[in-house]
Amino acid sequence: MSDISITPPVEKAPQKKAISPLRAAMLDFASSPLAMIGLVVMVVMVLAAIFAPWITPQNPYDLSQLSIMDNNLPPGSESFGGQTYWLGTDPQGRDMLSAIIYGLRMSLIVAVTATLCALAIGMAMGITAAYFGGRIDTLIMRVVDLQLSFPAILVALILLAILGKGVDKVIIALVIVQWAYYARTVRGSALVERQRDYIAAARGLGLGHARVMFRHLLPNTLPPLIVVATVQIAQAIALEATLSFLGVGVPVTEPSLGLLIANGYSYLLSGAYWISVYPGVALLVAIVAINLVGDQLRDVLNPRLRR
Amino acid sequence: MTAVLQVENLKTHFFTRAGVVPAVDGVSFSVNRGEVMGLVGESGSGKTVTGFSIMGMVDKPGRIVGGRILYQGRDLANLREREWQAIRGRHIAMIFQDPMMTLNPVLKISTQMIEAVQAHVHISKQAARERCLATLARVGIPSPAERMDAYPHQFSGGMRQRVAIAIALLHDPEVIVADEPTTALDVTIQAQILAEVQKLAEGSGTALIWITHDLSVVSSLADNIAVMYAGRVVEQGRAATVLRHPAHPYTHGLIESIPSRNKRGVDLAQIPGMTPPLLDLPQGCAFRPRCPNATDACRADQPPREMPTGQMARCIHPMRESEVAQ
Amino acid sequence: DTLRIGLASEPTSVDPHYHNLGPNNALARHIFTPLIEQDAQQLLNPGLATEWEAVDDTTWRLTLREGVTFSNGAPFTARDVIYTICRIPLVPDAPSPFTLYTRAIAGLEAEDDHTLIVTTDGPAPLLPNQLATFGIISASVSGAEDEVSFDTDGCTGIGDAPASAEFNDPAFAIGTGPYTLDAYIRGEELRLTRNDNYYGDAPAWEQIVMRPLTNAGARVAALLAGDVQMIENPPTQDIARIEGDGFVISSGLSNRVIYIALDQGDAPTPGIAGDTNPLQDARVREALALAIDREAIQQRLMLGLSEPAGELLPAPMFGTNPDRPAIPYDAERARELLADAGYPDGFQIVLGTPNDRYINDGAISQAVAQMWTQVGVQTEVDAKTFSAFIADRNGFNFSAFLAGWGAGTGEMSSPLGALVATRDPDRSLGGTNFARHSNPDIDDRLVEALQTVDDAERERLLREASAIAMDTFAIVPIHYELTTWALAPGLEYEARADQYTLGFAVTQAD
Amino acid sequence: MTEALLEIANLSKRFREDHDMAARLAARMGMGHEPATVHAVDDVSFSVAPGEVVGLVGESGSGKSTIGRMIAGLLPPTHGTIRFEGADITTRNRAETTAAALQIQMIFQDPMSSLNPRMRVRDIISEAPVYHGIITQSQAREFVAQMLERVGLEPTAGDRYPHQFSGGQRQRIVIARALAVSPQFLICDESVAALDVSIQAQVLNLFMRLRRELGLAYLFISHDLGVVEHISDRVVILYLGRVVEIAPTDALFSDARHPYTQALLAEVPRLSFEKRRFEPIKGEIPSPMNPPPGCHFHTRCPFAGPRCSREVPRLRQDGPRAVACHLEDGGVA
Amino acid sequence: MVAYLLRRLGQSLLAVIAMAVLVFLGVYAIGNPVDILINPEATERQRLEIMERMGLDRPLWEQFWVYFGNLLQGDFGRSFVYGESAMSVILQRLPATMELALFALVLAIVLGVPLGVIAGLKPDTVGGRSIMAGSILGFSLPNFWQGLMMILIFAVFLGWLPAGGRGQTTEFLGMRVSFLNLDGLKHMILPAINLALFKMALVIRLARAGTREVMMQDYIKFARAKGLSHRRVVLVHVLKNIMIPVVTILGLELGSMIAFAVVTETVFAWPGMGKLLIDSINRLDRPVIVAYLMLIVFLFVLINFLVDLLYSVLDPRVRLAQRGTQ
Ligand SMILES: Nc1ncnc2c1ncn2[C@@H]1O[C@H](COP(=O)(O)OP(=O)(O)OP(=O)(O)O)[C@@H](O)[C@H]1O
Ligand SMILES: Nc1ncnc2c1ncn2[C@@H]1O[C@H](COP(=O)(O)OP(=O)(O)OP(=O)(O)O)[C@@H](O)[C@H]1O
Ligand SMILES: [Mg+2]
Ligand SMILES: [Mg+2]
Repeated sequence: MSDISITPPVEKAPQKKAISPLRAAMLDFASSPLAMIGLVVMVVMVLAAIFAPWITPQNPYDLSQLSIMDNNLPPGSESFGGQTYWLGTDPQGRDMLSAIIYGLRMSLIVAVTATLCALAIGMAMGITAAYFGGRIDTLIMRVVDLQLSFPAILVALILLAILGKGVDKVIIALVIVQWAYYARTVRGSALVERQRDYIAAARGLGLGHARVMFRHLLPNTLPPLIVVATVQIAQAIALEATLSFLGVGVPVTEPSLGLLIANGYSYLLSGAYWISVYPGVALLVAIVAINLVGDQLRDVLNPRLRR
Repeated sequence: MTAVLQVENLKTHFFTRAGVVPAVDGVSFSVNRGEVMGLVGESGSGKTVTGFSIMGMVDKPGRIVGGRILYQGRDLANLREREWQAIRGRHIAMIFQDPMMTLNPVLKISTQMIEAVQAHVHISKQAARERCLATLARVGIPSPAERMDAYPHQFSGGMRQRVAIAIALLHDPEVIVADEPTTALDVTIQAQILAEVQKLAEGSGTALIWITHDLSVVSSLADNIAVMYAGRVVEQGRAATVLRHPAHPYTHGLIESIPSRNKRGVDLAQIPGMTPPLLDLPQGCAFRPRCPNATDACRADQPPREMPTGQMARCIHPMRESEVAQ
Repeated sequence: DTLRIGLASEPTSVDPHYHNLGPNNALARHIFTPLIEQDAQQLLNPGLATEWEAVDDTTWRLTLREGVTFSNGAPFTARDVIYTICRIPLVPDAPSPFTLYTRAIAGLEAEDDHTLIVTTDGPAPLLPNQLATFGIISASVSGAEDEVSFDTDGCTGIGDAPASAEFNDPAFAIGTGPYTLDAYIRGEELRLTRNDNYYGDAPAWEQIVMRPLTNAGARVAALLAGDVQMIENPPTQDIARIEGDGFVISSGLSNRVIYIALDQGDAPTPGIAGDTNPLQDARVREALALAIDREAIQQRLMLGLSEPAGELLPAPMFGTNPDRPAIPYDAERARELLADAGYPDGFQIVLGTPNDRYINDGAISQAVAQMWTQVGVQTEVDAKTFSAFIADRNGFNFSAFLAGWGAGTGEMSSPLGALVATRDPDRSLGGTNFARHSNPDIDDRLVEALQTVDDAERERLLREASAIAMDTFAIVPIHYELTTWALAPGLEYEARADQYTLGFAVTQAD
Repeated sequence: MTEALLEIANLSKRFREDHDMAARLAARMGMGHEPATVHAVDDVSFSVAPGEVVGLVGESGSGKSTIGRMIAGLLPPTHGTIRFEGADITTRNRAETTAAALQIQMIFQDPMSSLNPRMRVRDIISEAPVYHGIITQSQAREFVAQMLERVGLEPTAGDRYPHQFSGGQRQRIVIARALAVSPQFLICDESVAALDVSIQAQVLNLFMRLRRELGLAYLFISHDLGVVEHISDRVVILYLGRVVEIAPTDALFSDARHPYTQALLAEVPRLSFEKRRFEPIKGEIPSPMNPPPGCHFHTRCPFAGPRCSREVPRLRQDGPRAVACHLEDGGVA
Repeated sequence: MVAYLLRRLGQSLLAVIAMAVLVFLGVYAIGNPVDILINPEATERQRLEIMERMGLDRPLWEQFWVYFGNLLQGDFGRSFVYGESAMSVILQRLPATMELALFALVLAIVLGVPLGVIAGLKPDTVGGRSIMAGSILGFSLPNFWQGLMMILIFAVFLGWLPAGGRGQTTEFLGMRVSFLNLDGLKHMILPAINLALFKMALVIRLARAGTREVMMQDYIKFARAKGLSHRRVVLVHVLKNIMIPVVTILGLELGSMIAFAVVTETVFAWPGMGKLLIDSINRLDRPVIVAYLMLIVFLFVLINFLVDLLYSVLDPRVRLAQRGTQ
């Protein structure tokens, strides 16, 4: 670098505090009370799910703790052991409150793991397709098209029928039905971003492909993806619940919310509403909370609707 | 000659979460029949908002908070939406900057023109169509009958802007507000549009408010010029006067920073600093922090004053004749 | 005078010989009559044959009912019977053909239009029961020639045997039953109209409409909402409510036992760690049997709609030991037995189970798992849909599994022969013995019983065999299912052990 | 003339519609269309001397940006050579690429879109020098401050994000980023078109100053003749992908030879003190997908003759100037 | 256009083949259908006989080869359970599902679009917010749970509507349909709403987002500047533009609606293809499963194609020939 000293008129930039786009988005997010409620509920649920073993009165997945002599008790009943079942028990004699918290945990584990895996795969595929274009793009997108031309529920249904039950299998099925969706979303926004001059500038500065893809392209395709991912987590929870309802989801001994609902479904008419209704409410609250958060994120992260 | 349109102390503010944005804050001017009035200013100075205020199309969170808009003596500022609809397009029409965006992409040109006719006069579709054809021919569209049923995307940018102009002309309005209609066009096409507009204005006696950030464009088109800065008109008067003898230091700086005015290889005369954000305007004259002539007296509000050369300027330290380099 | 019935599972065809499956057979009873009928307790009654007698060990004489006509007016004769038995092996693509019941037949001779001589290739004590399983179709409608003669290597004069799908057409589904087919809209409904040519008592209903409502909740809701007047298998937990609303519940012991099979084949066995198979030890099997609280299951899960079992068929069915009580619950003894057998700390085991096949099957398995875990055998439940379960079971992938067995013939030879007898394809024994139990004492008695036409002798042999099986815990029965129907107020239906829903047997109480 | 810093010869770029198998099959069956080709740049040659500013002028779609991007190595040329300091940079291998690529930097029109909105200004400026090992991470802060100062921004600007700056300031950040790898040659693609006049003047002055102080050479792409006149030493005029005229700035503005150049000069709005009549050239710019034969301009040219629609005019060198017009080369007849 | 057709055809063929292979192998892996279908009392010899008759005793690749060969001749094989051609078993059920899905689709559009537009025009009002809150609820309620609740409320507690099944049908164009008689309609309402609710929420969101987006476009401002009434602006200019995304997405969603009918049909005992699929999976009726999925893929492709056609009608900018290359 040459040593010529230059003394141009140094200009003062506006005296605003340096807030990152992230902080700005967070402030925007907080502007909706509904979304904040959603966020709080979501956080509480995640905490409950994480700390389930410590906060629940019973481990509903441990058979030796269950007794069918306590089954189908209405909310508020007392067990042989003298503890109270605040939300009643199910046909296996599980404490519904514990079952719901564990079910939530199961639902969240399945949905979040599946979404993250699908996201990672989809993102890598989508970015690669958009960045390199040409044949790679065509190839990846054909596979994506192919995947998307099968309805998710059916693919999951068939897959699980083939793979059999199990948490891991449900996750695999969810990843398989979701990744293409992310790939397409990422590619869509990455194609737009790729046209922007900062990508050309980065290449002009001699930065490697990997760096341009992951340092420049990726972060800028994230916002729409975050929105999609939040909504997809909610969808994944619902899909898992549906699959469990159809009898191809998680194993009966480790019920998720969906399976709890399905188990209780046959008891609805007989008046044992609590077996199905409470997990249903929990599921609903969980999905609504996530969707509320996702919705607000969508508004916050969409620059076009920003005032 | 009486003014067709007279804007008096117009104030249009936006009430945003971050605060009140005085996008237009006391703008006054008037246009006469057949005259072209150039409204010049840099980005964000409030030109478009002024134009929309005249059309009664300021959207939430914006509102006209003061002043009058007199159209042939009638105050429009407090009209209800229905009454505005009767005026828009018929008496006062508007043309927008980007010809690619002003026509609805999914509707045929004919649909968009005929609906504009039928919105104001109750005539048959056929009659409306005739009228549209005639108007398209006026703005220099070759074989309009064949092209009228096309969709906007089948037209080039220049052609689309002509269609937009034709739509504005459908009812021979008394006033046309043209918001940077040639900025997005190529030089040769811009010249064509300017030529057409010039002919039309002269022929029909329509008053034209030509909004632009490019002084060069209005210099050869406008009778009068108003220069806006941060929501206010800082200088206005006959075009020749304002350009030849700019009184306000901002106008002066603007003229001086046009490259072709300067010698090659020599630094351009430049206005230091940048436009202040509207949410955080300095007290008094908004140009004060960038002004070479500024004194403490500029901290007070500057009403428009008449200058010796005849124009009006909001400045107590106007440029002296000798400082205005030719 | 229309009876609407909500079916728990839909018949797959109207052809009475296509699929040997409860719903199909029940439907077929409405349109086609068998030679011999079974009553609600599966006892044999005259059908199209008014009499049957064993002339000797391998010859039977059947007297056919006179004056019977098909619904199209054609007379019923021995030719139709011969034709029907000839057609059974020829049904194309039958997934579960009735040849099971006709394979013993070596010859058929019509002495006259209404007398039939049946010869078998060996003693066939079960022949009448077998002849009760299929309806007789019309030879003429099916395109047979005037002269039909039977031959095990291929009958003559039968023309082209009709495909099953043809029976779905009312014009083709011609039988001698109380009803004729009106319309068969698969998945939606089946409409039957009373057959005025029926030889028996005219049933109460002008029309019967059957709607498959496979979802239990939907079925109950349809009953409660008045869409149907009768449903099969209302879920146990809803029965109280249904009765509370004034509906009628009809239930009775079925021929189905729910059992747990314990793999006694080679060590190691899947799902149990180590290279020994504790289940080969009868003490372990006994412990597991005693650890199950059958009463708790009956009370808490089945809500009374089951009968704790001590054998594979409820008394007083043929071949049962009426004095054998249900296996008692004795957790203490179970722990002792486990300790005796060398497993004081128990072991780990996987219990396979279907969860959509038998009443509360998944829940029962989980309850059993709880109980076993409580005596120290850590049990994990592997619940699957029936199809997946079957694949695993038939692949010997379970060391313990829960399943059910319904005795179609209504006698002990059926469960013993299928579940307990040593696996032997050549003798058609042990076909479902996926526990690989093998005991010659049982096998010998069973084989002998199957050759004995004398009922008393046969029953003695079967009782002995059953007692041995139970004493050695060759298999662990849990309970007999009760079959249940729910009906609109004022209707009556006698519960049937074969679980068939017969609309014509529904009567108005008044 | 000294040895040229940049020399491009017979440079062409064709964009071809990407036809997949189905489209090819359809075309084979006679029911589709052959892939359309855009001759974005057609046989363009010119050179830039060290420290020289060459203006590249043309209307929308004439291929200005495409030329810029090819020189910057962002697009491979279809045909022709680009020599930088004598070395052909279209066929260089990867190691050389990086070194040479850094010598040529491009500055785009829209300063917002050319800055990664998710990076701080500091990282934007220091990323490439650190990546290429020109400076170490620990030197970055100091270095960025230096660069910011050079383009007339406060050093504290490094802590902020692009959206917190005005258009003119963003363009300075873009320039600072380019300068950070010590280039010799800047391609400015409409770099001031998005700026207000008063800000445009600031940025133009900055370009001029950098040229003086660092001896940079520029290819200055613009459709604004006023700007080009002010800043360039020589001007290249493009029409539909072809060079129609090359001349030193003064000569061009006083005496344009090509009819298109003449028309352009006549129609550029200039500050005048009187109203004037506009007398535009007729017609529109033809589509580059389907350009007219012969001289591309003949459809709009007031002097066109039969030869113009037949024969492509040669770019004839005449001293420091060059024109591609039959009028200059034996008449249009 | 032809290229587009060819491309679509190629893709679909690929999809169908992939589906056939995967499902064929997959179902084979689950188990042996004969074990489920056969009467448990049957002998081993009988079992082998049946397997031989159904071709299940041959090695997998050979089975597939035979199947595939028949497929090329349009033979989808016979259902193991019903003994009839698998395709005809499915086609018998097709009208019920299609009827349900289309009815739901109409519900979703007819209710969703106006609500979405209202929410988009007035995003900050109580009404607009409630619509959005409602749509989140619609989005969140898992299909089956919502169905259960509907049965519980409307069929069991209130007794207004039947709990399940299809009700009376009428012959129409050679198909049995329910919507032509009261009983049929009554049976269809709950399942249709159940199927529609999620899509309705989706439509509301799409319409709202579209409306907000479109309302900010210049061409809407220009339409207003022509003096058009608010009504016309919304009903013509806005609506036609938002219908583009709505139609595209809904078209695709019709496919998923048909697929999701699996759940609704299970809950409401609706005798459609979805329920058939579940039954077939449970019984390992491979020909039916494979044929069903191929039919679904085919429907998907067909619907996509129709959507594309519709899309090009709605949006004149789109030419089919150019789609897909992008
Ligand atoms: N809807 C709005 N909400 C808040 N502020 C607004 C809104 N619309 C315009 N403004 C503000 O009003 C001011 C004037 O805007 P206007 O569009 O009139 O500028 P302009 O002179 O036309 O600029 P340009 O040359 O960029 O078109 C700007 O600072 C802008 O931020
Ligand atoms: N990636 C591409 N694919 C296809 N055609 C392209 C591509 N890039 C540019 N073109 C075409 O090449 C021609 C020249 O484009 P270019 O961007 O170089 O023009 P320009 O002179 O920079 O125009 P502008 O003033 O509008 O920026 C145009 O017709 C354009 O449509
Ligand atoms: Mg503007
Ligand atoms: Mg360009």
